[in-house]
Amino acid sequence: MLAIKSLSRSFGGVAAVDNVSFDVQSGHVHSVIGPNGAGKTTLFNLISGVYEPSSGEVLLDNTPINGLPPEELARRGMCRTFQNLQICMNMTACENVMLGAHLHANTGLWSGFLGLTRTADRKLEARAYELMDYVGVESARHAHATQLSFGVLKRLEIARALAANPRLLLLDEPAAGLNDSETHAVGELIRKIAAGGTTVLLVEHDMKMVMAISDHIVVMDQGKKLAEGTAQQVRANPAVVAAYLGVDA
Amino acid sequence: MFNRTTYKKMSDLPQFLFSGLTTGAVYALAALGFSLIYNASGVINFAQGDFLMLSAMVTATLLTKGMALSGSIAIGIAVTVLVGVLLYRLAIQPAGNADVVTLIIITIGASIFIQGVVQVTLGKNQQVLPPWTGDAPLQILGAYVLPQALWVLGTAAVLVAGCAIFFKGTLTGKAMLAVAANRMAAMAVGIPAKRVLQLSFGLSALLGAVAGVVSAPITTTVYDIGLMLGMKGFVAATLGGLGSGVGAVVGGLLVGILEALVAGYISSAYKDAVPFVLIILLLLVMPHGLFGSRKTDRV
Amino acid sequence: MSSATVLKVTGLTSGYGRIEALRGVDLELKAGQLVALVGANGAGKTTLLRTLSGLITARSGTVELLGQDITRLAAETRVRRGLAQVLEGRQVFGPLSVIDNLRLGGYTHKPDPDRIEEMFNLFPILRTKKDQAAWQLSGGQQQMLAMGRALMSRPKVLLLDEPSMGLAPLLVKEVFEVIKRLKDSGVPILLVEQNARAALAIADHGYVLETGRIALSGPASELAADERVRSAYLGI
Amino acid sequence: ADGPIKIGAIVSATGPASFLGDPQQKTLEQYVAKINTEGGVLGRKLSLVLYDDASDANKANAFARRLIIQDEVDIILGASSTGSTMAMVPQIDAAKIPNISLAAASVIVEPVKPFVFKMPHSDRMAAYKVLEDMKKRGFTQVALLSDTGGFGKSGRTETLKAAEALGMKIVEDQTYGEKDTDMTPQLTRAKSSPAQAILLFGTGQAPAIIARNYQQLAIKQPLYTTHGQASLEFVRIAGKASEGIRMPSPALLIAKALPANDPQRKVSVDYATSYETKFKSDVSTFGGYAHDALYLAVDAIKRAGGTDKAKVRAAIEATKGFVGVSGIYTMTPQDHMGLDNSAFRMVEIVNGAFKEVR
Amino acid sequence: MNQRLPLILTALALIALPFALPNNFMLDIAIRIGLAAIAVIGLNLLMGFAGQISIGHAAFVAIGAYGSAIVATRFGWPPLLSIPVSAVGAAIVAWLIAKPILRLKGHSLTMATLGLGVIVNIVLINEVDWTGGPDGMPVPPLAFGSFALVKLGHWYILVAALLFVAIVLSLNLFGSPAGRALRGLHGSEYAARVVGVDVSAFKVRVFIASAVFATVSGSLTGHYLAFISPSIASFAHSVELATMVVLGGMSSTFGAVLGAALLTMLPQLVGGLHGYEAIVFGLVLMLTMMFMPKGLVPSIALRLKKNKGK
Ligand SMILES: Nc1ncnc2c1ncn2[C@@H]1O[C@H](COP(=O)(O)OP(=O)(O)OP(=O)(O)O)[C@@H](O)[C@H]1O
Ligand SMILES: Nc1ncnc2c1ncn2[C@@H]1O[C@H](COP(=O)(O)OP(=O)(O)OP(=O)(O)O)[C@@H](O)[C@H]1O
Ligand SMILES: CC(C)C[C@H](N)C(=O)O
Ligand SMILES: [Mg+2]
Ligand SMILES: [Mg+2]
Repeated sequence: MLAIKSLSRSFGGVAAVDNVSFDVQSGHVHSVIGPNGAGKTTLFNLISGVYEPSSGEVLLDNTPINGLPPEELARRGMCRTFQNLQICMNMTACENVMLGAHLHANTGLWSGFLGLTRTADRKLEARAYELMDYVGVESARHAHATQLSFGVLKRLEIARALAANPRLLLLDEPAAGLNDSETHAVGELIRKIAAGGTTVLLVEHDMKMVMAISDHIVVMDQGKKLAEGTAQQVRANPAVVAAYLGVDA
Repeated sequence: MFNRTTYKKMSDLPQFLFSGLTTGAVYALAALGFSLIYNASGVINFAQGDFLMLSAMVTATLLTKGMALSGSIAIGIAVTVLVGVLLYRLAIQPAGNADVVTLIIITIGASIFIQGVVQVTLGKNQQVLPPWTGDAPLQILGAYVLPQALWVLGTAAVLVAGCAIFFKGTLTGKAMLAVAANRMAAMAVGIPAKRVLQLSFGLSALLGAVAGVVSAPITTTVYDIGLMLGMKGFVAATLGGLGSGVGAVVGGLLVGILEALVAGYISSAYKDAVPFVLIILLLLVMPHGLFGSRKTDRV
Repeated sequence: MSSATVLKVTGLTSGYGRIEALRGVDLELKAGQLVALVGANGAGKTTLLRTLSGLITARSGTVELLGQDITRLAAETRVRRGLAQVLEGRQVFGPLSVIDNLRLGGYTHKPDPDRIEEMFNLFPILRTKKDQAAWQLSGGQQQMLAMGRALMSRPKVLLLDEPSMGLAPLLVKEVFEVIKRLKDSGVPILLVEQNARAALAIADHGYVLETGRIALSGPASELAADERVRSAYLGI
Repeated sequence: ADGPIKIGAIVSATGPASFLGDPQQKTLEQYVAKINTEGGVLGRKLSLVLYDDASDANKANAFARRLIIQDEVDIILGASSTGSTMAMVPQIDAAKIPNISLAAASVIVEPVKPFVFKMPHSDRMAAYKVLEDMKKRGFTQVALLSDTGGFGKSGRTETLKAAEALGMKIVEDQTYGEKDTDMTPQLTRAKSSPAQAILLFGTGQAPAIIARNYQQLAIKQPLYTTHGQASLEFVRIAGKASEGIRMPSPALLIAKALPANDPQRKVSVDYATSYETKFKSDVSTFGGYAHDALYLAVDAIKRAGGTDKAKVRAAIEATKGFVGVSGIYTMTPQDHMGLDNSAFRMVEIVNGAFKEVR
Repeated sequence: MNQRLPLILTALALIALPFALPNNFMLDIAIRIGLAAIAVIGLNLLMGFAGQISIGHAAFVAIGAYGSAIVATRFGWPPLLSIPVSAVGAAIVAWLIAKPILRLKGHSLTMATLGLGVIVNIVLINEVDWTGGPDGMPVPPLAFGSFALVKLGHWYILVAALLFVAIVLSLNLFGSPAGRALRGLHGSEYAARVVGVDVSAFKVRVFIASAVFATVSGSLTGHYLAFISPSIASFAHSVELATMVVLGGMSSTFGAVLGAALLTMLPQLVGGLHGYEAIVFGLVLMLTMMFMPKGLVPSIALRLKKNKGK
């Protein structure tokens, strides 16, 4: 459903993403791995409209989406989480998740002023609680965002993205800050999301999780695509082992 | 309307430029103070203009009491720096981790308070300081320039250079930037955040104080002049790019020159409005001002 | 290795506003030791480290550093006495350059160009980016910078809050090696890690924190073998 | 039997117009106390309720209401500026309470509002006085510099009209803001223009700066200002730069130089001395307006035999030959200012003092 | 969260207030507070909800006041018509400038709004033929057909009713999806955008909405005072409005009302302290913000909760 075609982006002469191409199959979990500074987050930023590419193209359902702003991409079914948390610290945890459902709610200013959305809102709230339970932060139900620990916020972001009901979900290091048990749970969660028909594009350094849940893996190094394939193929690739995994991964 | 456009001589240009430069230099010094506190705390200090007023008012009052000019100036500056430090110690620091807007409102309160105290103790009369080196105007490129204007320009240049060295070349200067960027991390590496902030308030009060005494022989001073100077200083600082020393100076000079040229060539009635229109337009093209740094976060 | 206690925490409580995040924590770090602290999200690990370094003030209890009570000291004094911390979530000084970030790491000490050079050798990527603003670095690069910044002060006691977060596997290994080396060179370390397995593997001693209390403690190897720890934190 | 007579006052004691309001406040406080120690009025004490509108017209409006409803005063003096006065007028009209304004513009009393009176010479009179003096000296081309505040703005309008009426030409028409600190661009244009004289119409702090700018630019055309500068304070700030400047002024400024038989001499000298002794600062005509307003009110109340508002109003309107420091007032139903041009003297600053030009 | 209770209490308070006030002067103050509060509630939508700081908002109050006055006096339209006309006019002005201006962030935006205020102020001062210049202009009374609103009691009823409506609208918006979108873009623009919030459209909309609140407040203020002058558009007035928002508590609707109340009353309370007004005023402002940094309403709410907890 997503096609990346010779995508490049440089910052002050340094090519953060350098002529990268690959396709993402719908309903798959597709991972992007690579050393620090390889260009993974930049790639996400290019796909999700945060940056504009220097050259190349991104196609969503065969239509180019270059230069479209994030909100337009959201309307087309894309949503993402961030490596550097983007939680609205002026709202409660639950409101953050409800914000995720923006496109599925009546967001007119008039309706807001006149209070026409009350009943619909109660449903949204119920759904938000459901999602918070789902990602394992039920304890944060009545908390304000400022009162939460890093790991909880991390998962709250996933809940918010899920609330958007995306067809394509981009997750940037969702397991960072989670322990092995929690990482395992998030891995299962991602599989469940994919099974529900949402395509997942994942950046993650936890190889155990990546290898366990990915249908397809792209390896990046210094902005370039280094390799691509299934978990086995990638793991067997000596270049990948040298640049990223290390011998005993 | 008759006559609006009748006598616009190109030969007046040097005069307009010099006039603009002089007012601009005062704005620049006010802007520099803004940038300094902003650099350390992210706060727009609405009392910045009052620092300029305070030093000049104190100095003028001491002069009328018969004290020598140099002594009066020294005390005027010292009092102002003390007030700057106290502003931090008594009003900003106790507010703790309050939002920046909250701190800004505190500075508004401080500005009103300072004006109130000055008005009660030093009076509401307009005051003027004697020029430092005579008041016979010099003729430069056909323009009449007061010797004091050269003092203003020179002082501005020195202070700007000083600020640049402070931020670029000293660890304390960098620590100040670090405190603004991330207070917690700054404390974690052992930067005494409170002392650094206090220093920033003291320094910007010093900048304001010097600006006040050097410009008062030209602009005169009065207890409520701070609002106007503060506003112009803020405009200049934003135009140049808040937080940038060079920006503050260029912004200040630009605002001053724009005002003079608009008054001289276009319309003195709209002399304050035209620069604002231009500045807003410029910001639309360069949202962070002329020398401002771009965003500093990534996602 | 039984030697002097460098960090001794007794009955420590602390929190935010109405929230009490630590409720009477006792903990000890001995000279030359590496102590691992594990716990679920929200257990209070970060709060504990911040309280130790003075970023949050303790509500009750005491903290002793090298035999002296530091419970009420300002953060900068603690740094001057040899405590250094790698903060959770990197927290670099975004607008400042990489090299300035490192310089500020040594703020309480004399300027030390050699030390900067050592940090560059430790994390070579930082050298290539030394004049770039820190916010421009990738997540993992910032993490390295945070680590380097903390080491600049040649700390006598090191508090690490998830130092491997966001690092690529090769670098995780490397960072753990750095930690081990530091420990071997005699720097006592209190390590908070989500990667509990790796942490316990190199630690001498371990504590498990649950909702603000120490739930378990013991030699690291014993903890790693503990059934409850294995199921709750090691994902087994 | 009756309680005190309540005098309400609104002045701009702070803010940009404080140079007007501050001496007015001082004057009112000093003279109310003085009248009371002398036994009050009609056997009743005066009680002054004074508010500072901080040079904000909206505040003046609010305080007017407060004086009327809450303090229930018998008469209102003020406000200091035309804007504040005009903001109070609707309240005055509605409450039918006599009011004596301390502001200048003609609009305050034109058209005549039954309850509103004012003390200062109008901007129109100033414009004529100055232009006539210029004309006498043979100047017909004038550069006008006015501030964008109420006084300067209406002064500009009046000057343009007066120039036309007198067959003179305004060849340069510049403005400046009340809080500006540099007017050299405007003056440079005036200098380069064919103007033979410059008229500065404004009040506040800027004129002193303008005088200094004028000196800096070595301008040859003579500089005129208005009664907005009629105070030694102006001379003090402008310093040497004020030498030779001409302006129309009430007699107060030259009180001591007035001939002994001048009816205004005694009252002016008395006011000037007592103000200067008490406050250790130069007397100003602005405070003088407050002095006159207070005594005019007292005079009217005496003649009305009480504080009945309609009667007091009628009494003020019937004022005849009231000698104040600002002039000799004779009100009529058509004229609620009561001054003519003879009360205005053209003065020039010579050696740091005001000298009457004859 | 129960929304009804505070509303019912507000309604009761608004109804009871005139009976509790000792005299007409207090009633006058209450009316002024109500008028200011309407504008501040609107500004709070922009500043508190959406986090877009404006120190030029008095421009819209002025556009409302002058718009309504000019339409009523120069064109002779009935005030009942001139108020909506100037509101629409202000909305159009807001719409025209919102898009470019709101692309700016942080202090650049603050500066642009400041400029807007200054420009409007200068235009009002200079276009004497329309506005009466710095001396201001009279405004005809608000009339409904032959019934002119002059009695304070009537004004109170009108203003209290409108204030109540404004409070209801603002509270409704707070908890609605649109309100969350606004607060969300305040919290993190990226976060809001990736879930589909058209940030610039929302900023424009809330800018217009807050301009309309300000305009309505301004129009009514003009009619109420019967006179307006350019000081209504002054920088000081803009700062005062922004201060009211922060003082009451950013994003708190009741805070906006309380902020307006405090800053409207304070000058009256200290009005008798000749010369010392500014000192007291400045001190009160500083101390309130120092000890209630989140603003009056949130800080008081927090304190109440704490006591309940004990
Ligand atoms: N806005 C920017 N300005 C300058 N350089 C940038 C910018 N964004 C990214 N870079 C550079 O591009 C390179 C790739 O960064 P990116 O964040 O994409 O890496 P990453 O693969 O996500 O790494 P990590 O695993 O550490 O998060 C880095 O070297 C970084 O410094
Ligand atoms: N700034 C804050 N304000 C209020 N409560 C907070 C704040 N930070 C953390 N908390 C609360 O304190 C408790 C401990 O949080 P802490 O960050 O110490 O946990 P942690 O063990 O570090 O978790 P994580 O593994 O997610 O980093 C949690 O319940 C959290 O919700
Ligand atoms: C000269 C002053 C008495 C005039 C005053 N400034 C006014 O606005 O009318
Ligand atoms: Mg990344
Ligand atoms: Mg933590």
